[in-house]
Amino acid sequence: MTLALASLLLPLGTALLMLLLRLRSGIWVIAASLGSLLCAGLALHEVIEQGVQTLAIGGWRTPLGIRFELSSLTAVLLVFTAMTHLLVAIYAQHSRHSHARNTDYWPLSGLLHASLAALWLSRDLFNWYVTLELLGLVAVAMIILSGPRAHAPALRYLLLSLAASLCYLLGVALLYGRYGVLDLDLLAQASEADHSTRMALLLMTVGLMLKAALWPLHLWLPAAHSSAPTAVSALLSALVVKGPLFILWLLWSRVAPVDMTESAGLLFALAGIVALLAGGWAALRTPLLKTLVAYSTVAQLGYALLALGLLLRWQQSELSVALWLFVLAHGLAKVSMFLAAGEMQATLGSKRVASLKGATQTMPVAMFAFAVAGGSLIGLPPSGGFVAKWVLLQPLLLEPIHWPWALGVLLGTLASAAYVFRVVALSFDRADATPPDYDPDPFAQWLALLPAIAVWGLALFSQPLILWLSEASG
Amino acid sequence: MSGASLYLGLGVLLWLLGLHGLLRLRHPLRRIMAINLMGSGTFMVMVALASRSGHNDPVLQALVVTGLVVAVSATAFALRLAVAHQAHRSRQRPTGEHEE
Amino acid sequence: MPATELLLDITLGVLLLILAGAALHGTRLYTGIISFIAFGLLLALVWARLGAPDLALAEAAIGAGLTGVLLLSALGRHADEPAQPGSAVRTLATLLLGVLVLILLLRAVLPLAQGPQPLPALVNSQLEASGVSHPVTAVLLNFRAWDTLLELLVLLLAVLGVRQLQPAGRPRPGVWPLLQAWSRILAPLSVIIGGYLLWRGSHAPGGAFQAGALLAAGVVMLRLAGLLPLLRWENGLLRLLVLVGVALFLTVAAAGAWFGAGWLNYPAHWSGALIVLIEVAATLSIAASLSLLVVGERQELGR
Amino acid sequence: MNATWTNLLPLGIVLSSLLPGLLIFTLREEQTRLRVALNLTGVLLKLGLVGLMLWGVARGLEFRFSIPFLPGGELVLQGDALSLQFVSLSTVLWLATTIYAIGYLEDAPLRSRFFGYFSLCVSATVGLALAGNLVTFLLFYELLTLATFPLVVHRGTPQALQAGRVYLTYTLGGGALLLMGVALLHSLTGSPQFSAGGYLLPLLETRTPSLILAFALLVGGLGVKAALLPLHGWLPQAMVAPAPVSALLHAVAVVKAGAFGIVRVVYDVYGVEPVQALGLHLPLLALAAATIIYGSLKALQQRELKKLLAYSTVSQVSYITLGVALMGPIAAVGALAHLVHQGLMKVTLFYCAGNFAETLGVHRIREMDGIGQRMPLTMTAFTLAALGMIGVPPTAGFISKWYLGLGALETGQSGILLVLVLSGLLNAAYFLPLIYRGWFATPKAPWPAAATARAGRPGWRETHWMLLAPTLFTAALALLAGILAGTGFSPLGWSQLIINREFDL
Repeated sequence: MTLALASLLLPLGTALLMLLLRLRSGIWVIAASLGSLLCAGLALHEVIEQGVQTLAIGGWRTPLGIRFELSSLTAVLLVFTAMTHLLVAIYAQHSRHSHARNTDYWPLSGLLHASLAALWLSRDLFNWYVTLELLGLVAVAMIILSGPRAHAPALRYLLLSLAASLCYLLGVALLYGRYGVLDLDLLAQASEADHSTRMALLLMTVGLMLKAALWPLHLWLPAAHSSAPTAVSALLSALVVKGPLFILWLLWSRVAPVDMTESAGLLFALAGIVALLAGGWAALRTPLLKTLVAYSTVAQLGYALLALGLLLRWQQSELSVALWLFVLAHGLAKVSMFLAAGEMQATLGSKRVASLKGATQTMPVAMFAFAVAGGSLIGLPPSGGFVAKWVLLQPLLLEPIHWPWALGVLLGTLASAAYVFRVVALSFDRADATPPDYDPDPFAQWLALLPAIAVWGLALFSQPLILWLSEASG
Repeated sequence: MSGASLYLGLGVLLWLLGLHGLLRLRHPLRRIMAINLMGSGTFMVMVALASRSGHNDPVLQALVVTGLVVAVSATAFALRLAVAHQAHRSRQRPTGEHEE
Repeated sequence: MPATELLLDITLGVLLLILAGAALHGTRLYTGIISFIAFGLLLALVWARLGAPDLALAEAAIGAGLTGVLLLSALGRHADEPAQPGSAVRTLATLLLGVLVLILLLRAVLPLAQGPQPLPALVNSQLEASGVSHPVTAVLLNFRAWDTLLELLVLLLAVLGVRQLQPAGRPRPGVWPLLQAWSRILAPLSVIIGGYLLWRGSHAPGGAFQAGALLAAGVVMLRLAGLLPLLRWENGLLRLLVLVGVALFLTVAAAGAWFGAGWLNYPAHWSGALIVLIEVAATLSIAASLSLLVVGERQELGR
Repeated sequence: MNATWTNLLPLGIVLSSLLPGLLIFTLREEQTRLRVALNLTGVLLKLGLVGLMLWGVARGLEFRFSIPFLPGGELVLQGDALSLQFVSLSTVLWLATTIYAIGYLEDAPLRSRFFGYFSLCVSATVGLALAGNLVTFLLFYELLTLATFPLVVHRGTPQALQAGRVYLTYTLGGGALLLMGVALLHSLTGSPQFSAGGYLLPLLETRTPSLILAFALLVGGLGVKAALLPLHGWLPQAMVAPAPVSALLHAVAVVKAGAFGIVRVVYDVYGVEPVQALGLHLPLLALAAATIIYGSLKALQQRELKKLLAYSTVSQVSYITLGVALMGPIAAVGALAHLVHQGLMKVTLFYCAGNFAETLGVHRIREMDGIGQRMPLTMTAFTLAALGMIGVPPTAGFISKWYLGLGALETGQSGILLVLVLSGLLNAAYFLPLIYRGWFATPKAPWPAAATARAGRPGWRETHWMLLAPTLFTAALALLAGILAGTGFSPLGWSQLIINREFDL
């Protein structure tokens, strides 16, 4: 547990020190992320060796105090967060287009890292409210780094995020009023299917879905994520929307009474399928590159929602493995995609998808990164996205009665293939290539490729990963 | 009907009023006020819950204090953001530039 | 309960609803904002009625004071909105939907008037060990100190967020002489009251946040009166002020973890002293952050 | 797993083209020598390794490499007789095509990218051939799609892009179907190793609908690459790719990947008995027969040489499916032999088409009049291969059709004989005019003196030697495969060996 705390504290302390001493170099954040990654990795090792660990903060046991829990899933998420931050930080330190110079990008990214770590570790409903607010504020603060043009989407995001928090908080208040405790496990033991509990869960679900941009509450996401600076878009899509999802998953799989989960599961799963198709369609239609990538986030979250829904409907906890594999694979792929897209957009001087004509020649590595990451989103083997889809498909295909759901997954796959290859095919257009405004920066392109390779590497690592994730969900 | 129930209902009503305002109104300042109404409603539910059955629940009150700080920080940020956005727009408009 | 009290409660509630409606739907934005400030003041009264004086203090300083100043200064920037054409059908539909949701919510909320409350007893039984005698402060700074630490981070983030906006220098209106004269009296008063609240917090309603909010209100007043010099972000002192709360809190937490007692675990004999120390630091940070949030200008928040 | 040489050899065979390919990506455009050296090293190394494995498999050694991947589905590469049939074909033709491509692309832009993806394609093909279970097969099948796409759109013209989009639509759709099918079977039993006679027999009673759906999905997915009837639309379009790509990939690697997959699914996953019990072979048979006739009819209508060859491929590849769907050992021998024979012949034809186009700018059939006088060697190769396609004895094509016919009789599907005869006639109807034009018609205009730098002059130097040599080499192989069919190491002999193992004869 100490290691997990260290993984939280390192970026937090670094951020505060950078603010206090006005340090401007990204080296500090890179070092802190590296240290945090190391600690998280060791924490994971510790969990695997010794099992789930809990910490009563301040020595006060629940229900009085706040409890941290380090399960193998939490540890994996800590590793994932630190790794993503490390990759993005290296990119931001290097790239010319990162808006990291002369802004508070570095401390903000450290705070983002710490907020996420706090969220993964906490198991207290109210504490989650505070971490959610932290996430929302830090996300908005980072979006507006890209200048006044981002103000409008940022404001919209902030207002919706605040409203969502208050929905969530009202739900927390109801649960506290009903059961008198805030700890997840205590609630799980006490919860009953009465009217107050239903309403509380409904309120919290609406708030969390809004924050996680789950269909149909996703409308704020494309503008917000696409108007942020490139490095920030990557962090937002890869990490920030996953925080509320984590809480949603815990709430429904632990606290919600069984007879509620079945009907809610159906709704979640249907929303997931619609998200896959609607998000894919929007990504296929949009003329702007980063908006395309942002819509793809909406679509990909559909897989997570589908997994969540079916897991609730059938009470099959092994589907949580699929859920979290989707989250990990999507996160890495999205980092790569946003970095590649941002780098190409800045170098080629246009936000439009059409400007990528001939990009395989002018910026081969970035385009390759985009394609490779896209391959994981589609679910081509042997990528992380493939493994996730595979795990999701297994129970769907086993019984003929569940085959319609598999059809949904198939359609989602085709939709994602369509929008990824819309871009890829265009980039081979040599007849009418867009000349770059600057010399393309090979190192930044390679950095964009790194997470894409990592997500394909995830597949080779899938067996232990599946094991850890299923231990956490059992 | 006890005082606590009254304020529970009032809190819910305020929350709903705020939500409605957020969804229906367009002006950023109004929307920010609407969100604050939602917040006040939520806090009122919490405080009413804290005061039920006579003795006060310090935990809930503490939660409301925390919530209040969070709410005021976020409100202040949102207001400043709205002002900056407005300033940017009014700077742009006279020169005839178009936003995308 | 006596009928008079119920009557008071109902009157308060109706007033609150009217003010809230006026804040949202008042014909002019200015009216709306004034209604909203009045709403804040009235809300403070409600908190006091409900036996939460801590909140009443906080609400008065924030809802009426700081948010009011912010809203009014934002109003200067915004044109009044164009009137929204409202269609009767839509209004009716909204109303119906609203009533439906309200009924659902009420059905969920009203049964909670009687619910289990295991925590107050538990807080009271552990109050001895917490190092302070006021239960709310004990919860805030000991039992759920982690929430409070994160809350300070939220405040810091709001300041950082405003910093990224590169706020434009506000055209300084001519200072109103009366305000200048008043603030010379009110500002020191707010410092004194703030200090008192802080000290009182360990055993009675009051504490870091309330004190910080009051201090911030004083600072804002002095600034509006043009009596306070700008502190630049480059100035280490300002940054230290903003950060000291979180930093000290974290140091204590980490030291606790390092020296064996555990994360955020205060050593038994020092807990009272440590809490006071943290509270002082937190008050300073809260005051600095809030006043920056409200009146911070380019020079203070800029690069 | 012990790292003995028998375990590592399958991996080595895949890596011997993968690693050079990845290295080639990093080369600058003008590093021609290094690129050629890398290419040739890879080819020769692979050839040697495959030879080693052939020797080993003939002596009964087992080659198996595996690493953990999915729960219940490892990544397995194994060398058995069937996989070696395909691996040897790909490797030999890779050798020929590499030389051809070096000559063909001399001084063209973006060669590093071309050869990089080209090597990746071959790696994927070989990996697919060596795949030891369905999951591994799926993986390489999808990789093949991805690696081929950049080659299809290599020219970067709007026309090429359009073809690329069509190609992707078909193959990714097919890939998704295959994924579903494999996942469906995996959910029932996991993905055990391919084994003669299949592994689904125990589920026959309890999981009938699942097995039928999975078969439909698998054949649908594989049918895209194998260009079965409603799914063939990409193949003629993909002919905009450079000639070596058309030759190796669209005549051999990609379409054969589909056909080979069908062989694997029918024999090593389902097994003959369950397929027959479920009656799945009949629709497959009908589909294959329809494709054979349809492809020939379409070929008859073409005016461009490459398009004609493409439709001919559609038709000829379905012979393999046909042989498999007949469900008898003799037909199966014919099918497997045809896998090689068709590859050798069709690659020759594509080389010839490339030679005509590069040397004299001849693309259309009309322009071929009298080309035999100007390029006699190429035309000889073309004639040999075309006669093989028609099935004239003693060419390779005759051998496979003979076995298919015998197989049809053996299993009592005499209607199929009719299909074979009809298709033979149609083949003759579109190939014989070409041969006639080439040798006996008089050219409409004198041949250009030297259209491009690599155009030679009549006689032995009729074109660039790097274009000519592979053409003659594969034509000779196609001829030898027919003449020496009776020997043990001919494609036919090897097919016999495979089928003996499959049918346990």
